[in-house]
Amino acid sequence: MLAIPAVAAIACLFAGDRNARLIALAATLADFALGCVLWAQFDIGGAQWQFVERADLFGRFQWALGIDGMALMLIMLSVFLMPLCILASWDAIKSRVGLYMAMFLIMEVVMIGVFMAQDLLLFYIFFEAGLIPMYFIIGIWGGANRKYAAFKFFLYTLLGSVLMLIAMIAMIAEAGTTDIPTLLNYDFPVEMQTWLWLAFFASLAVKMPMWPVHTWLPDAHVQAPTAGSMILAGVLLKLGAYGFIRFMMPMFPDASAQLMWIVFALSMIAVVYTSLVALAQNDMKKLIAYSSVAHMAIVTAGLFAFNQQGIEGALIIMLSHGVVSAALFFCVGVIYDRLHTREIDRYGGLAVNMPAYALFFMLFTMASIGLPGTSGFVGEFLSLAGIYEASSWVAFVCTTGIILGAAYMLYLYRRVVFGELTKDDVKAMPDLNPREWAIMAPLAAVALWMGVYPESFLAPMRGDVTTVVARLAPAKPAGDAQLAAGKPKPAGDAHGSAHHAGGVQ
Amino acid sequence: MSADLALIWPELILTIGGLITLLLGTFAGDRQVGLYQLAAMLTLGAAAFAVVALFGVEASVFSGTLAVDGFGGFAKLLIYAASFVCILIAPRFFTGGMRAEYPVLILFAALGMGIMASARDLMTLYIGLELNSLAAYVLASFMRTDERSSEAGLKYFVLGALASGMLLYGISLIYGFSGTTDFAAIALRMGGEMNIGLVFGIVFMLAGLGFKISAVPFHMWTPDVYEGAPTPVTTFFASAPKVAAMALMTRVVVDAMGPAIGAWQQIVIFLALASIILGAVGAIGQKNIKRLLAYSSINNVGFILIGLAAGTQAGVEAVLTYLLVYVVTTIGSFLVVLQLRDAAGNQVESIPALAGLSQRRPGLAAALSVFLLSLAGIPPLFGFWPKYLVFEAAVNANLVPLAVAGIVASVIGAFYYIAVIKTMYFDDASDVEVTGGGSAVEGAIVTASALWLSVVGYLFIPVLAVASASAAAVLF
Amino acid sequence: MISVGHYLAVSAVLFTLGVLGIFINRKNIIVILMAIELILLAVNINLVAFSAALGDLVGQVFAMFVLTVAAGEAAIGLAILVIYFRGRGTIAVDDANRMKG
Amino acid sequence: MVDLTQYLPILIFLVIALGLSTAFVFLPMGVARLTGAHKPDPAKLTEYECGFPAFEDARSQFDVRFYLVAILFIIFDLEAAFLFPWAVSLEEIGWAGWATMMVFLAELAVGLIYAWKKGALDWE
Amino acid sequence: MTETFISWGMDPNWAWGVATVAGILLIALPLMLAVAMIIYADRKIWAAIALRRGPNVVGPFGLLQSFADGLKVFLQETIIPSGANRGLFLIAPIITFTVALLAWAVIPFNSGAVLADINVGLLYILAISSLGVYGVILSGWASNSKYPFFSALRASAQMISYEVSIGFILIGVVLYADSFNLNEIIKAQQGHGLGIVNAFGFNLLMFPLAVMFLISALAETARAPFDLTEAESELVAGYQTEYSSMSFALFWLGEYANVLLMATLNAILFWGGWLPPIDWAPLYSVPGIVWLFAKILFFFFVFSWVKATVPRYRYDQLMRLGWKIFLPISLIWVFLISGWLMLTRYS
Repeated sequence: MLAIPAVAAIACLFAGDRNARLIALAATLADFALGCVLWAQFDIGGAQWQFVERADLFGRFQWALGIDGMALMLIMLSVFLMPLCILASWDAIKSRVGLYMAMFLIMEVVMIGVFMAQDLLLFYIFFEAGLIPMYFIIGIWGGANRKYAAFKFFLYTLLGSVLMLIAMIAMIAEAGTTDIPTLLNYDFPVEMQTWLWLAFFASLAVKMPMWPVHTWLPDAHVQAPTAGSMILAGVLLKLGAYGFIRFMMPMFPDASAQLMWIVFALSMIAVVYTSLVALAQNDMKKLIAYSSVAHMAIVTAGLFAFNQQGIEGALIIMLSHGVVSAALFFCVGVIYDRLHTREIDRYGGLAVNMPAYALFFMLFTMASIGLPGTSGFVGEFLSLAGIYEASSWVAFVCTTGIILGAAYMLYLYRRVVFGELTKDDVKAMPDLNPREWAIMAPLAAVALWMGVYPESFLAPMRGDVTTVVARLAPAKPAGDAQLAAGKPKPAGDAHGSAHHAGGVQ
Repeated sequence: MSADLALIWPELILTIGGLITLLLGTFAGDRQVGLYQLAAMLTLGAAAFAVVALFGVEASVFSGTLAVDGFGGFAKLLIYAASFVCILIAPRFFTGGMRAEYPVLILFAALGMGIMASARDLMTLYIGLELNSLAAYVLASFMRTDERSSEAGLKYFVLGALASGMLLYGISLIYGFSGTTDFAAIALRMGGEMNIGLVFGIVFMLAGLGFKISAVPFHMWTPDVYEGAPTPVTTFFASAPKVAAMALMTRVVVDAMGPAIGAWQQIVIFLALASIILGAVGAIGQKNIKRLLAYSSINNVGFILIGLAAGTQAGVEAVLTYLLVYVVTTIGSFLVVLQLRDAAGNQVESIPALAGLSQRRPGLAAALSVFLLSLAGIPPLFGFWPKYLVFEAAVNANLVPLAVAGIVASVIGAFYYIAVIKTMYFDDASDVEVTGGGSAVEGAIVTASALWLSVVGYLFIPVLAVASASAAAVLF
Repeated sequence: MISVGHYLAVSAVLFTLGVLGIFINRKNIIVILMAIELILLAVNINLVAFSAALGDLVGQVFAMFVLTVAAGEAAIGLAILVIYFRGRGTIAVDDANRMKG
Repeated sequence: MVDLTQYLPILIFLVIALGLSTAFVFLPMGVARLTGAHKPDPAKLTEYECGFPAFEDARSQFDVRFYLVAILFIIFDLEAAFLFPWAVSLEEIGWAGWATMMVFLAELAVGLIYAWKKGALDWE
Repeated sequence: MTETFISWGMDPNWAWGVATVAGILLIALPLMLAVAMIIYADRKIWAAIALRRGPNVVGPFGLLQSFADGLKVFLQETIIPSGANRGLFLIAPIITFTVALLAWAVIPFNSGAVLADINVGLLYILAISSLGVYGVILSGWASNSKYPFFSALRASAQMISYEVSIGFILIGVVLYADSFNLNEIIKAQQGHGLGIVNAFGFNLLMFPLAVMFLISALAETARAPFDLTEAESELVAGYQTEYSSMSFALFWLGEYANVLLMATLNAILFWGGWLPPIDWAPLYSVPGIVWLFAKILFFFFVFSWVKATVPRYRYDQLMRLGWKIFLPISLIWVFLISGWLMLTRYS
């Protein structure tokens, strides 16, 4: 699975423009197929780590791969989005196509690698490796201010991750191994946990991104090409959250519990602040970028609720946001390709001449807001429930954020799609072409599927979430919402109540 | 005596080969480039072979003044390899023919560096160092008609001589207060009560060695010399002498000053941090690629020193690994610089002129990007690995703040590396038509090193680990 | 009676003078070369004084090496200075500024 | 420790010789003032050179070969410096010491050959 | 001498001091007298070979000529050129003369009759005589005058060039004598040649060295035929052109003192010094100093003789002789002599 895009990337470098496109598409589709096979063979409820592959290639650390449910879903997200990204940039990218496609394929390798890595160093290497192709993607094929954005992206994320490296070194020194499953069950001294936690947090929070280190994101999104934004919002942002749940929480449970207030505080600020900022945006991509920040804040808050619903909800938001924000960016890309501006005021009345587009756009807007029946709803509901259990105040603030989210998304939609079709150039815009249909349709399908039957996504992850929750249980602080125990849960009931007995005192 | 001679074959071969090459160059005339180049390369090859043949031998020769061991062998192989490449690539650079002195000087410098790497006595240390330095001074000013080259030579000479002066002063103090010049005996003496004379000696010696590895605050010469010296010479300066000086410094602090770790560790830490930070900050805004690489070398030396500061076997292993990777990267990047020429065939050194290189010479641009990112230590490029080892050693030696500071500073370093990449890939093509183009050999070296530095290098970690571990074990 | 300490003091003074000569001098590169020789001289005084005090010949042998190398260094320094002078027509320290930054 | 007392006479000699020659330089100046021979004028004080007024800087550039000679001198004189102690200890160091020095001489001979072939020893 | 003073009832320290000063004066004053006389002798010999009469006005046979000259320069006005570097200009002759005197401190005039019997006498002489270059180069530089400057450069180059070969030649002597002490060197020559001749010079291996040393000595002191430094036709009058009065005289005196020193060294190093020429007991009854002086005078005569008869070398010839002939030969000779000694004496 890693090999296909890697080989294809090299091939793309040397192929002509057109061939490069085809190779890339073929490779990503093949990977997607492999991903489906993987999912089909994944044994839900079986061993936590499956498809483990180990080789003592590197002496000090290992080539160790393996996935659990969470990783599986995120890998699926990546391989699903990848061919769509390639398609999305089919026409938009005209210069240096080979290099572009190679970069995307490398991105794919890296992302899958991150989610699969079973070795701390291997994880770090993949985690960091994403920087380079993304730097090139933004820098070469981005908008007018691309150089600044690329620099900012690179340095912010690098600064964060080097701190994580130190923490990793300290962990390895302490535990004497680089094996992630072993580390997951290693009890670090509480004192040390705090430091390690902070270091990891610094890195992952940048990647997430959390307020106040989110500022690179709007720049990066705005300047990146459409497909770049899609992959950035769809998958890269999830790396941070994945890191939270994979490393910080199970490895440093005590520190997580102690420092949970930081996360909550930042999340609350982020939700409200970025929503307000989004409301004031005139640039569509920026608006969506800020909405991503807000969504990711809910994810973190959900994760740090330390209970089954919260974490499951957060995971679903991650997946849903991956699909939806990618779709939204693509929606922007579609009209950007036609008019070459992202200013909201330049559009209006698209519903008249682009009905299909308007329909899809509406669906994704709804999903982003979290209307029932779409993917957003399930996640937001679950995580809010979880958050409420941990802290009603946080839940309250987050809800405010969601309402604000509805406000700015609908505002955006109204301004772009409805209204009088006054501008001539806008009038001339044709509706979706088949290629765009091919991208929109699967995205919409997945968004709906996730909203209607989330269990198929939740099931593989449930076992892992339970493990995490169990690991957190001894350190978990008491929540203030006494109602929680009896609240109905659409999923994960059994596991949830099992830990409640011990958790809520 | 004759038994001793059998153990220093590499040095003997280099000496004799150097003299033969000199005579060849003198009698055959400067025109016969191929002839003396071949002689020099054969010499280096033979010397390297002798080093390999002596692997596993552990002895000290000539009344304990020179050590024959794995540590020295590792360093020597690196040094010889770097020298080999520097001879190989030179003729094309020196338009109008390379003079025979060039390979000869490189050979003698390599000889001196070999002695540095295996010195176990203050006297051999000094002789090796000077043998290297004297050759280096001349090499720096090798382009007699070029003002920058002669100025580089002059600056290198003045500061280099000052450095040897400081080193010597330190040596004299250490000799006086310990009563011996033998490393092991000095270590014995240092194990006892320290007195002010010994401390001063350590300080001065480290300052002198700091000059040679161009650690801040003794780095002033580096950018000027790198810029002014002919590019093959700069390639040489940036690679082999760094290995030798680091190896020497390692041996001195571990072997001779080992017991006095309290006295030198602080200094090394200071040197490391200052180098990392200043190397990174100084590079920002540089317009000349050679200058930029000079600051980068300062920066990297700082990282190497972190490994040394740990003072543990793991630290020394990290130093050796780092040196290996660093040498490959440096040679690779200078080879790329060497190939950059404008339409008239002049060397291009200015960074703004590189704009658009990614379209004109995609291969070169990609290789240079790999080298730069590797120097910055960004995974998945192999440059990350030695940095990781260094930090790991530092953390394990309870130098967490040092590691943190170093790692954070490396981000500043990343800034200017990616700025160059920005120029090559993002900026609009410059007016200067940079063409480049090199011989097949150069292309092969660049490609091989770029490949090795991308993910392929990781496959060599087990080999590297064994090699560096066995080399480092000698000192402990 | 003159002890090692006295020699050390003299050599320390010479050494300091040499270093200052390199850093403070702004006029002439030849003076820098002399300052370097001064430093090496200081070292030699140290070495020989220690050697005599310790009754150990190594110091004197070392001093011989230092002398030799100092001579080689002076020779090379002069040679470089000559080509520098040919190119620039000056040996003032402040004029050595072709490269900056 | 070496007996340094034998050097004291040399020191005294140095003082006396210095005093003597200083006196020789400065006494006539005083005497000349007394006898009235001291009558400087600008023309007298200009450099004599070759009898004509100088028309260019006296310390203009000169042949680089003088530097070469100086450099070569340094090298070979130091070679001699190594030979001296060797010469008086030939008995103790034996054949090994002899051979070592011969190798050293051979290396310097190569240097001489090099300088010779490069024309460093040629004048005019 | 110290004992004599002590026997007179002096404090030993004082006695030593007085004796030393007396010894110094015993060397310095006769030396200056001797210099005055050999200048006269030089001119006489030269004149005789040229079939002229030479100095013959002042005193009997002109014997007092040098003293008259001395008085004249002493009373002259000291002119310091306006463009000259005053300090260096005056220091240069002081150095030259001081150094010329100082070398004599270790010359043994008879067995044990030496002011400072140091164990590295030969090295001392080498060191001191190489200091003479400073006087020369400073005078040329300080004069701020073109020809003296060139002359000084030439003289320095010439002196250091020949110092190299002198150094190697001396190695041969040291190898044979196994000592640096001049007394020891002389003693080592006792019966050296065939068991009866008291001189290294009769050794087949040493004779070429002796010849080379003689010629090098001529060049080292810039005597004809190597007197290019004051080649009147090219360089006016050498590096002393701008000097006048006693400063000028000091160069002159220093030069002749050096000539005498070189003659003495020839006598000591290769021809037995104060030893009688033949190792035959009766000859030892003659005081050593007489033998020494006789040898010195002989070599001085050779110097003058050469000056009067051999045409002057060109500068390139001079340098070629030094670097391309003497240096390689002396290098080879070091090899030969040491090898021979290893074979015969030390194994």
